[in-house]
Amino acid sequence: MTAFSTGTVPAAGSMATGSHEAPASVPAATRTMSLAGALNDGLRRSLARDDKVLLLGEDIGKLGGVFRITDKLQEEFGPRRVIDAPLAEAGIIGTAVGLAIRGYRPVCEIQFDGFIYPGFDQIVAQVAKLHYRTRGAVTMPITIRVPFGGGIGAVEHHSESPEAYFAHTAGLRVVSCSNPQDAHTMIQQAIASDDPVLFFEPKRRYWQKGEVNTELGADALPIGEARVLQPGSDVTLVAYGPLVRTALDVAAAAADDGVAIEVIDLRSLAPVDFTTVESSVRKTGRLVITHEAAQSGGMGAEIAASITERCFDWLEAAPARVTGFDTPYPPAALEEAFLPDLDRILDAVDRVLGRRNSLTGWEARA
Amino acid sequence: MTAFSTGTVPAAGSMATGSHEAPASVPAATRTMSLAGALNDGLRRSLARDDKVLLLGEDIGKLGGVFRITDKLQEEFGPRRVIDAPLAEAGIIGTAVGLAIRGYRPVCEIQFDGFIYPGFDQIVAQVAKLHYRTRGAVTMPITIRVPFGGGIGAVEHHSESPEAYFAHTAGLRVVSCSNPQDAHTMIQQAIASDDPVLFFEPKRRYWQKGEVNTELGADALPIGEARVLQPGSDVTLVAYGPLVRTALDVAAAAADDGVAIEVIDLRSLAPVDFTTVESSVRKTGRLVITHEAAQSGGMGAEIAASITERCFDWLEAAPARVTGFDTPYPPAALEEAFLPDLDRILDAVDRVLGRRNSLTGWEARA
Amino acid sequence: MSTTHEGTRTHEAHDDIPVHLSQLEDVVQLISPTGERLSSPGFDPWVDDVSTEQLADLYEDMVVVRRIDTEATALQRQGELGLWPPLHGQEAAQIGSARTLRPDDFVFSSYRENGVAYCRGVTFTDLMRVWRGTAAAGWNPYEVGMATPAVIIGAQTLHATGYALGASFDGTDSVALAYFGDGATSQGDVNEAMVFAASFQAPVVFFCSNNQWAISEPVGLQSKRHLSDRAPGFGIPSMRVDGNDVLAVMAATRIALDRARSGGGPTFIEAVTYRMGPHTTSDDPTRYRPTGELDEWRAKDPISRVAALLESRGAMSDELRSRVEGKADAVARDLRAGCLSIPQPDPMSVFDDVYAEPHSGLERQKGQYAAYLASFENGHGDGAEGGGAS
Amino acid sequence: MSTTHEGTRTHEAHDDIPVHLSQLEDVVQLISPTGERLSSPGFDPWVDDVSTEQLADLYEDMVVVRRIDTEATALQRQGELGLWPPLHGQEAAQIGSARTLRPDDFVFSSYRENGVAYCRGVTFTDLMRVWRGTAAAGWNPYEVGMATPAVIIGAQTLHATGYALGASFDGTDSVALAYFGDGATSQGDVNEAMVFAASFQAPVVFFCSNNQWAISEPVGLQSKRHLSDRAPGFGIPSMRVDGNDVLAVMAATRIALDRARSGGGPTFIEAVTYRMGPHTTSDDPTRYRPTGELDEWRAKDPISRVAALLESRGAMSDELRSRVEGKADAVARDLRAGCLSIPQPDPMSVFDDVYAEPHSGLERQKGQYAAYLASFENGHGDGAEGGGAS
Ligand SMILES: Cc1ncc(C[n+]2csc(CCOP(=O)(O)OP(=O)(O)O)c2C)c(N)n1
Ligand SMILES: Cc1ncc(C[n+]2csc(CCOP(=O)(O)OP(=O)(O)O)c2C)c(N)n1
Ligand SMILES: [Mg+2]
Ligand SMILES: [Mg+2]
Repeated sequence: MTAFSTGTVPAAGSMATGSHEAPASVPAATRTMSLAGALNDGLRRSLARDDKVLLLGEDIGKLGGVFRITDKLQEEFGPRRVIDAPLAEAGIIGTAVGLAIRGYRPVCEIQFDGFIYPGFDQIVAQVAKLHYRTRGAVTMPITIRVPFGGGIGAVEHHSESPEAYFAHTAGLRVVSCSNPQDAHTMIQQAIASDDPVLFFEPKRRYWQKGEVNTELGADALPIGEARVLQPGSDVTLVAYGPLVRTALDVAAAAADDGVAIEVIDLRSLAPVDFTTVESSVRKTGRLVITHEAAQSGGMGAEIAASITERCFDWLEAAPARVTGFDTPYPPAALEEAFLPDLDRILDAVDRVLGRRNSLTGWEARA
Repeated sequence: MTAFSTGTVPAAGSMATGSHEAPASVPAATRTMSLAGALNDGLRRSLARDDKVLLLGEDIGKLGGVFRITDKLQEEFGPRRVIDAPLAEAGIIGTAVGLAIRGYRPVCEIQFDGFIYPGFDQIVAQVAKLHYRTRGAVTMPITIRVPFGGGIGAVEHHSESPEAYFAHTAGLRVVSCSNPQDAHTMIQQAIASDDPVLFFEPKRRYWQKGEVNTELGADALPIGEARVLQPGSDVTLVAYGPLVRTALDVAAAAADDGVAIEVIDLRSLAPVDFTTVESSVRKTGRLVITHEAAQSGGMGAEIAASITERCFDWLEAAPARVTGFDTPYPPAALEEAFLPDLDRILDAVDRVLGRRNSLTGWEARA
Repeated sequence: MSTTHEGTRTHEAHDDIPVHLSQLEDVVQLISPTGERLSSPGFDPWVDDVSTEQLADLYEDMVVVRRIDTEATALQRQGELGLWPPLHGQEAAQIGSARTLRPDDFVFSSYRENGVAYCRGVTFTDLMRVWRGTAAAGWNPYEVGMATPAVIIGAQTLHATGYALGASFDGTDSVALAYFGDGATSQGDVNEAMVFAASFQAPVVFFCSNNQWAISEPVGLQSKRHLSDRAPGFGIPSMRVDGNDVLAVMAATRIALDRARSGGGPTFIEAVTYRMGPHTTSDDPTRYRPTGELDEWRAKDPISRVAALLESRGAMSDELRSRVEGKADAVARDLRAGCLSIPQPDPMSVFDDVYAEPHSGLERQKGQYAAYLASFENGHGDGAEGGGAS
Repeated sequence: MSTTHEGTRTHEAHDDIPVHLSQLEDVVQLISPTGERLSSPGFDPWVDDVSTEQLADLYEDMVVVRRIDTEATALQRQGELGLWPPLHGQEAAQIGSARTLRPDDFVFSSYRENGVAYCRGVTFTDLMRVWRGTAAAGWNPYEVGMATPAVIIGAQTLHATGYALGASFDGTDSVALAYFGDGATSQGDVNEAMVFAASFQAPVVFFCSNNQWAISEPVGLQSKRHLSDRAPGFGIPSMRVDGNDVLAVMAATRIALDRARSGGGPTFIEAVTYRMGPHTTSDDPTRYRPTGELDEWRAKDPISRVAALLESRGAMSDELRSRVEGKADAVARDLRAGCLSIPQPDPMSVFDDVYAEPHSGLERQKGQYAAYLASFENGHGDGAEGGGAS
């Protein structure tokens, strides 16, 4: 990993049990930012820190990207650092591979989740495997940014959650940020990583605001670690990306009901920080996992399976998954039905608690 | 599903508890075939049965495919039914989509597992979604044949197991055959299905021979159902494709040791026939799943998670997975280390049985 | 900010894109921007039969689809549609091509060909479904001979090639016509479609609406040459026509269709036009469009030149004007009514049509969700606020 | 067997592939098959400096790489290699291009460019690793200026484009050269590489070894036109040369390199050659190769024509002959020794180099596997046969 430290900052530990909002005592370098703005600033710092960092994507130049994540970066760093690419995702990723071989650290923007598939071969057969193929001679410090997930009322292919494909692909790292602070630090950590990183941005949270310590350098929580956002002793609730905020809402609602939920923001999907999840589940004995992606073969399956392996004797109930259905992402009018929400997650909480009225009854009937 | 019946045959039930070799009483239409030969004959019958069936792929014409699965079919049906396509997987799948819209039933051959990724977008964004997108107006009766898996000493990209990507993709069906009889019937069932089917062929078992009832029509076990190949009361062992044979060897070895393993050939990976697995695990209380694909996010995760949900109160131990490692498929000299084999599966059997010497100890130490 | 590549000699910044590519040069033009009927020997015979009445009909079509565009944009602004991709400026390219097709031909389009959909007979309700967010696609492709639009850029060109191949296998002379944009030409799929179409000599027409922009990217970023120059290297003859000239588009499309029907294989048409509106209603073109460019193209408006030609033929009567206005008004009314009439889908319909045949996994999820929804009626809904005993 | 498409009028079977495409027409040739030095004004100046001594060196190279091919094929037959993709027939295309490169240029190749690897200085041991099945790739790309070969057809052309772009950003005049086959031209990646290279004016050379076959598929199935006709439509100048003519290949490559170095952007070279052997040692070309075709191409052998030219210049001495034979013998010996010296990798190395930085998930699997292996030493190995109490 290339050096990445610009100052001393509060220890990551102080974040570990705080909420995703600002910690109580706001350090000097802290500013209020949207998640989108935090990414923009993180990219700017990465470009400024290392000449080898390049941005490559569709409409990222003058337009600043359709979500404005690269707003003004071409103006500031010029068209050779922030490059509008022809409209072809395999071309973007494959060109980035060549740039990486030449020593660059390309950051590719995929405009929407559903447009990553034309680049799939270059990602899984090249980006993921080149370090292994060359027995370590070639590194692939490529970051692939993907605005992902639904809830924005978009047309087809604009609301997908393809993270499980990449988490199943050896050689890749997969992360997702859920709040402005993590967006700011994690994008810089991803770019500084010598491994390829799929960086999933929760597009429906782009405009969520929060306090950001912009100088959180080496002291930031490492990119591969999960964060306990809220402690609790009754149920462990694992979420990432867009559903972290929902998970916190669930915890608040459950608290009113006397149920103490421990909320974990997974942050890294490959590798999963099972140590953190395991110690939580050994405490609570109950696990609920939520994501927007389809249930079959989603991240929830891996987490449920691994935690069952690690915590079998501690589990009071089968881990429950609250996910998108095994359907294509639906049209906007149906996304409310499709997306995990407060009620569906609370229902699963009831289920792992063995409460009446939960779907446990349905399961038994099925 | 278009009509698919060419005669009465032994009830599927008679296969359900037999081995993957021939049933005891050999019916009249039974011939000894290799798995490759069975596929070839199944394709021939599908071509003969329905004019709308077309074969499309690289080198499938005069050469008969690099594995000779389409041997002599172009000679018999002509170059408009068995079409050598230009060297481009997206092109092959995308052309098949158009042919399907026009009413054809294309069968695409992907030459090796590792070459399916250039066609990934057309598969997940088009083939999988067109029926949903058109609210049922357009069907996608496309079969995509993929020789998959390792153990043949091949160079890179020729030994992969990409099935989990497709099993996670709503709109697709995913199956894998493990023996000549299933190869023969399942390929015909896949082609007759009005849904798109990813058809994974265990390439290292292509030359495995077995008895095939070539007239097994409507009475064949439906393509979506798993088959209990061998009954047992101590441990349920789930496998598919190339590892089914290994699983039977494991069962034989364990039987010598007094352990009765119930071997299930999953056959369908999407949907998984959980009813069959569930009733087995409720009996045995112990589950081992094996596949060649990487562990993280593989089929084993989904099966372990779902079975834990359905059988939590019946499980004596956490479901165990014996899989390829979370690495790229290694060079030939290392595939023995990579691939699940008899010893590694037996080790997992020991683990779910709580035996000394198994990796349970390691898990606890970790 | 220091960079390491000052003084690089080979790489040129994008703002050096040759300006001529955004100009109308090397194009076939049969109607000048001021409405003169120009002659072009290779193309004239293909539109000789277009009478003044038919020209008036084409004029009406263009006015109508522009009105569809205006009305849909208004509906979006009023919150009745989630999104709309305007075709403003591309009326001649869409009408001139779509009106040459037979009902048994088949169109494969992108999201922007709503004028084509109108020509194919798509109902207004069906036209609005996707943009109102109630369905992934609006119409039954077989009823109108037009596939549901592709959002994945370029994917439909391969579908058109496959369909065309199938149509030729069936012994028909139906043709598949694929619409796509200038940006799409960079996608592997579009190039592979040309490879497959040429190899199989499939009866497909590749119709590229070069509207100068792919969202914020000018066409010069996708190609240093005319897009029509690409196809011949694949063995596919091509034409470059003024896409704002309905007759030139019509002639070129007829040439291509005729070649396809008579076994001559694929043709590539580049229709040089201009996206006068934003990419979609979500876009803000002022961030990237050079000043003056829009005005330059306003002077080449596809509708006004037909009006001028009709005028010069003495056919632009008050009657015609009011017929066309009346039709456009009626269409706008029907469009709005059609849009507002679209019902919200039932939540349970999220499980419909994923598969053509029963699917055990999805059936189970559907059952669970139904039970979950039903549980609200049984008092589970307030479980959140303490419905169950723990 | 009845089919529905009897009488179809447009679709032509593949056996109508124009024969001329497999012929050497429209090619630049500087040495005729019989060894005459032909003149070609645009190309001659680029090889004027090639002395008879240098020609003899090229001759030596070609003989040597043919011997590498023969020896590797023998090693495969003897079970020492898992697979070998012969380059027999393509010696001039590989040597003529590779010998024009500078050490600071960078090669991106397919699996077949083993002659190129030899020119880049890859050791014989490294050359054999992949084919012996002990490693996913043989050499360190940075030590020889050559990436590890791509097995995914065409993927490397985009890598070359990106690398070239980076080299230009760095202010160097290094060039990336991408080798690929005739079949590869159908892949989206190769076409996208041309789009990107043209758009960025990247200093990359696309070197297409048209050896007439993609496994069993003749080049006419991939394209109805010369492959060199494709590039100009992307804005990339191209040349079509006799790929069995080492001087023509050299001249074309030098022209392309010079253009790239001086900021002129990409060039496409089609080297028309022939795969005289099977696709790989696993292939049986008699299943698809027309009778006579091999003989026809034997008459155009790339090595014998250089021998004849040297002969005509009086330079084909016994001394040269024995020098070359000696070198080839030595190389064959070294190759075999290098191959046989390759150690079997340690099983635990299966976990190496997946990531550049520590990875908790993989560390755990590695630990588990190590414990598992160790358990055999502790008697767990016979657990299968009853090692543990249940
Ligand atoms: C594979 C893919 N990548 C990116 C996008 C996002 N996108 C939607 S429209 C568009 C521009 C298309 O430009 P063009 O092909 O010229 O068509 P136009 O919109 O101008 O009609 C882009 C990049 C997409 N829909 N699909
Ligand atoms: C994406 C992909 N699809 C299919 C293959 C299987 N395959 C290996 S070599 C080959 C033919 C390549 O032909 P060509 O490009 O002409 O190169 P040549 O082998 O003749 O040198 C094919 C189809 C592959 N390696 N990669
Ligand atoms: Mg455009
Ligand atoms: Mg070839």
